[in-house]
Amino acid sequence: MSSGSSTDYLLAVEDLTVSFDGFKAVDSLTFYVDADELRVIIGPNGAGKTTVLDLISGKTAASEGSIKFNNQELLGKREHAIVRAGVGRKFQTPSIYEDLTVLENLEISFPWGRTVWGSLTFNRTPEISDKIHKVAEEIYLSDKLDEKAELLSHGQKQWLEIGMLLVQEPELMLLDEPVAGMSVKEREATAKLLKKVAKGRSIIIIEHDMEFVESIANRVTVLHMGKILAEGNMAEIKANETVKHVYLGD
Amino acid sequence: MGEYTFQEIYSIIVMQSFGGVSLACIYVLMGLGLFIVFGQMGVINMAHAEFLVIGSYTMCLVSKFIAENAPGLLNYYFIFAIALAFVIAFGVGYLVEWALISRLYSRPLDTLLATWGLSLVMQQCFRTFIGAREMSATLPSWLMGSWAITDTIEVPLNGILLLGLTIALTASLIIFLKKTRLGLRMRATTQNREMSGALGINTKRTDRLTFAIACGTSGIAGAFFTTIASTSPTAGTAYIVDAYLVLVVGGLGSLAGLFVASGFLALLSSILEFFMAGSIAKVWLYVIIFAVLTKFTKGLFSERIRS
Amino acid sequence: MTIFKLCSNYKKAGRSLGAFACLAIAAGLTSCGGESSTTTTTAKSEGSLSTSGELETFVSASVSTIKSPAVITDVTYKEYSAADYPTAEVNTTGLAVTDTTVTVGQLHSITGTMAISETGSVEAERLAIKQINDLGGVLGRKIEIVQEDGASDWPTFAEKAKKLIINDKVACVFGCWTSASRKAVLPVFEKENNMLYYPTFYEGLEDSKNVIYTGQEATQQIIWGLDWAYEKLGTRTFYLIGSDYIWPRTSNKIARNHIERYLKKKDPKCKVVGEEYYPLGHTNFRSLINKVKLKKPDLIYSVVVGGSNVAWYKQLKAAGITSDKYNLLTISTTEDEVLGIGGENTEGFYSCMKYFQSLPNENNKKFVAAFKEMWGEDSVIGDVTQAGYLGPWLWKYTVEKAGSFDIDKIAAASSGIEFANAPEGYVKIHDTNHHLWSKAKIGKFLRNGQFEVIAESDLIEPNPYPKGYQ
Amino acid sequence: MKTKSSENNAITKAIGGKEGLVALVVLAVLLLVVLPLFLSVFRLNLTGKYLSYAFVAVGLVMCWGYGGILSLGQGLFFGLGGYSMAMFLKLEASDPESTKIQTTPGIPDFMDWNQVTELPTFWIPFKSLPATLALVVVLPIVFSYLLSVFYFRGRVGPVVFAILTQSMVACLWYVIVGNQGYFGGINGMTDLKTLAGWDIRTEEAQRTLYFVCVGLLLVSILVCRWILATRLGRVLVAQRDKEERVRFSGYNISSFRIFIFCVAAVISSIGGALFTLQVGFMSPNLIGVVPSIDMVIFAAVGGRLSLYGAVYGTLLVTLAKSLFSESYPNLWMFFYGSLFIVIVILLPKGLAGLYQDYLRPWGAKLIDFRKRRVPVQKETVTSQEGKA
Repeated sequence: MSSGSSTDYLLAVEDLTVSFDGFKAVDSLTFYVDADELRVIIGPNGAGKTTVLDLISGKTAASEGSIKFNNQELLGKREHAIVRAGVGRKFQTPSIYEDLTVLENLEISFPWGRTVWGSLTFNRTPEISDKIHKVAEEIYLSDKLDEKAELLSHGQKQWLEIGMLLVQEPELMLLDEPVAGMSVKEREATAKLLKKVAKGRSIIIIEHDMEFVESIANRVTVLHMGKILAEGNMAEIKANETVKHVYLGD
Repeated sequence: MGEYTFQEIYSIIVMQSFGGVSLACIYVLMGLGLFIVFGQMGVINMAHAEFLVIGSYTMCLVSKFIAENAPGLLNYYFIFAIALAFVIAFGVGYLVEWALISRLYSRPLDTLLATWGLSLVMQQCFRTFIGAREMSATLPSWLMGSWAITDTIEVPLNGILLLGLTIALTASLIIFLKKTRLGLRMRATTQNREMSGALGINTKRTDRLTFAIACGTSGIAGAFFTTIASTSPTAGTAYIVDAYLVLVVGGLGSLAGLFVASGFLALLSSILEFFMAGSIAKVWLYVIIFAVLTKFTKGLFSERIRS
Repeated sequence: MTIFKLCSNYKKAGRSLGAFACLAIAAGLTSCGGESSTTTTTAKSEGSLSTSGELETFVSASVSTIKSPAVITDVTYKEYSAADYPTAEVNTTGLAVTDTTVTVGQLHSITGTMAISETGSVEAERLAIKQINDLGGVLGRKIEIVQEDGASDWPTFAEKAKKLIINDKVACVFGCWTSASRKAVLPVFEKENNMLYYPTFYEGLEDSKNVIYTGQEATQQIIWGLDWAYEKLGTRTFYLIGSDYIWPRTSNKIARNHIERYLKKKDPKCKVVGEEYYPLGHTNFRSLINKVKLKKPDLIYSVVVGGSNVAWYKQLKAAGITSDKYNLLTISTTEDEVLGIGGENTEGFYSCMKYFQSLPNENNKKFVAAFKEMWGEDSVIGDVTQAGYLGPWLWKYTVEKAGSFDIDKIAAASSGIEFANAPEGYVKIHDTNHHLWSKAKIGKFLRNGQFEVIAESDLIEPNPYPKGYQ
Repeated sequence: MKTKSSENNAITKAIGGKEGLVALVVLAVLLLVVLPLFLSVFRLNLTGKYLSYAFVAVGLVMCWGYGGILSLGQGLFFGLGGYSMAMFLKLEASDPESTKIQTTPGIPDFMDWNQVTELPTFWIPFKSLPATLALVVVLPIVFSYLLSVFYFRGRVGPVVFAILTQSMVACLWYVIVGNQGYFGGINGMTDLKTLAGWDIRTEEAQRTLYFVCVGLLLVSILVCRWILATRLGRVLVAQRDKEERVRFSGYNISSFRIFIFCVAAVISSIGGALFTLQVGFMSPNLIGVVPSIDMVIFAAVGGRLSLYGAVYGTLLVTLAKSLFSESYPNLWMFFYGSLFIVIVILLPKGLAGLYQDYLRPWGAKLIDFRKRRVPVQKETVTSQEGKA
């Protein structure tokens, strides 16, 4: 219908559908994300949450529908193009470069010199290291800059990956279960971190842990069988019968 | 081709297509063993071709032995030789897996190097213990010559046999994989090692058997090859490239792909070879394959899986 | 018919008048006479004369020939003692020659794809050297061998050749098999100035001061053979098939020229209906065979080499192309290959070589016996193997004629060297090039892998740069 | 001033700290001083021939070891360089004077034998040396680009790509063998004499060429080390180990893969050209499937992550090859084959691994690498180790 439409939303997902040989993992999904919004997507396993992120970030190709980001179509773009457009993606299991130090991890994500030639001539200017240190500050790793990433704790790895996104200055961050396997303290810290970084950018988070969701979300989307079951703030969702039935129920 | 009668051209087309079929059979036979080892286990076995050669040698030696000691049996040794080819190749494969491959599952590309070394050693073994000269099996008399369907159409008997054997071998392989317990175990192991292990499948043993059976299959294939080509220590090197290429074109781990690819390549080369000379035909065959693969980088038969 | 051929032969002999030595004409005339009487015109009735010991001599005037001399000056058993030839005099260029020994090199593929073919040559050369040593060696010096492995890899050949010449200072080298390996070592031999005895029949177009070609160059094998097929098999249409490298291509070029320029004159029906090349080691000839069936040539002229042979003949047989329906003449299939092919697949076809193991002459019987004694009963001897056997003998005679091991002296002395009791029969190094005068023979494949020799030429002059065939 | 500093920067990066310097010096001394002192020109020339394979091994370290792209077809690029050079030399060797015996004088002999009556157009550039040298670099770039761009864009798997490259080299082999009139077929191009009038067969020439070869080898190693020391090096390793992550850091991986594949190709091609110059001929048997795999073996033996190791690996294997084949002609294949197996099973990291795990800890006691941040025996970009 409105695949040609221009919206004032940051992200407009319309009629998004993808099927893996017959099985529709995401089924004519439509939702919108505002600028500066922190959206949480919840839903039982196999609801298609991760797939949605895959679709937005270009990891998976959609069968039909449209994904507009700042009114530019993302479908059909390659991952790196989408990233350069301003969409950052964090994976479910922390995906960082174990062999490199925290500093190098952050540096390699730095949005300059991402072409062949650019990376050949890349030099660590003071500007860059300032930026990196600032981010390291935010993700509580400024004292570990020279440590090898593999020596970090699980939680710290999660943070590092978030940091790697921050360095890219994305307008939209896609986070897949950022607090999975974190201690309670770490969760709180993470919540604080996310709230902080949410300023000036939008974030889509997939999360199971309801307390955490409650602590950060300003809007929640419930997915079920690739379809939207309910959407609204936490209170509404909790009140929703069907959601209780299919999700909170079990 | 003005100067030829329709009759002639018709019969040539028939014979040419049959030639194509036999070539397809050869590709399939080359690919079957790889399909298991490479497609299922993900092991790159550069010595694959040498297992084919083992089969060929078994055939030759048996026929030589029979010819010298019991010429009367010359018409029937075939079946026995094929069985033996399987057994020997199976045995060697079993040893190789135990001694070499089992230590390298985590490093596929290293397997490539090690098995390359292995293939060199095996070649030298053939040379030292069997001899450097070309060998070939004396075919049973009922296998020689051709069957004249019409007076212009003649179909090679060994081609017909080749076709029959290929079908039989493939069928039994499929049945084995799909129906038997061992086959089930194999597929389970290749699909999810940890889980199968948890379910009490002895994955080590299964791997060993899988590899050995793959080698055995190649052994049989090699035995068939004696009906159409020669056997020499280095005969294998002629197969290895095509064997892998067929598998890649088909799409790794897809048996259907293997067949389609074999047919496709055979058809292509039959046509090309009929209209141009050997070497150039080969070049064009490759070029076309490369072109096709730029479109289907995962092979013709790659199923779309959920990332 | 006979009359016609008789005259035509006279004409040809006449034509060759200017070209060749009177000896040649004499030979031509006499042999024409002899030949016209024994000519049989029907395509498929070659008398099996070989049983009776002497062979039918088929003479074609397209090649210049001479009869082998009746009286042979045999030098084999002349005694030489090292004392009469002090090392300082016979070896002025620092070769590995002592008062008691002389070191030669042997360079063949022991490993790799060519090992199959080269084994025979290695064995033959070693036999010859052993026999020479038993007769007291060369100039009273025992021959010692340094063997190197070319590993079927041309750069390795070059590398090893360098090693033999520079490090081991060998007095000469017996070796190489493929054209490629010879081409690879040739610059080495020419630069370091050493002598190579090369046993394989090859494409010609070459005549190096540093090589003695003990095998036949292309024309010696092809032209006479084609004439024979033309006369005796009555073939008019030819299908040329070869492996894809220089020797088969050059051979077929010469064959084509001969068919289209010379045979056509005799009978305008003569033509080449197809010419095809397949990579070495190619094993699928089905398409080719179908093309052959489509063209129905009188003669399939096969220059298929090495392993491909097996597939080639097996698939011919399987496709119903057998000697009772088709004629096939090959210049590339010797007893060695038949071993792998299996006699039942080649039975009844023809091969044109200068040597067959079954040659009925006495020298050959001795040679075969000695070979089998040294290398085992089941060993077979092909054309190249025999040519390999010639190398050491020719070198011995040359050295003894020159009275020196110096390469330049040998190169000079080579011309006219005779080897009277060579297994293949009398051979002689040409006066102006380094190839051999030798007789071509036609052998008919037998089921047991041997050949029935059914025709023999006179000594054919080697002609590495054949005029009119370029 | 600024450019100057950045140049210095590049050079220091390339040398890579104390340890890098040591490794460089050791290799340089070995190749430039020790060997020429102790080897006869014949052996030296052989070493030069082997070193021209080392180029390919170095290229493989780049695209396989660091880039994770295994190519079983490097012989293709080796051949491009080798044949380009051979074609130039052949044209020079077949001037009308020395080829007057031919039907068409002035063209290479093999053309004459194959009824080619005039020089094919694509041969004409090879009449000029500069053009040839340019082509030695340009051809491999063009080919490697065309042969990889579609596959990398289509995200072909590493194994599939390896097999593709293998078929590519097989294909080239057929092209050469099938076009005897244009490329000399199986025999290759033999009897090459002079380079711009300079006789390359003389001892001095071979000695000089050896030094040229070593020089270029060291230079290309340094260039590679510089590449690896830049951010590109890090991205390379990153995309090898964590493809997805790199994509989502906004890198277009395929272009990086193409780039490193081209780099490897060019280096191999240079090696090929030097091979032709030192050996004096080029033949398809050098660029077949088998030699291409041998070249991978060289890199593996040296340690696929060590540029210096690649050189040592090549020398070791080729040396073993000619020693075994000289002393045990009938058995050397056994040795040679088992060598790979042993190396792979016992020394997965090759010679460089040996060095890291045993030599360096021992050496570390003697010298103290103050600058080193990275723990020993970890293979990372920041530790391309040489061997002492």
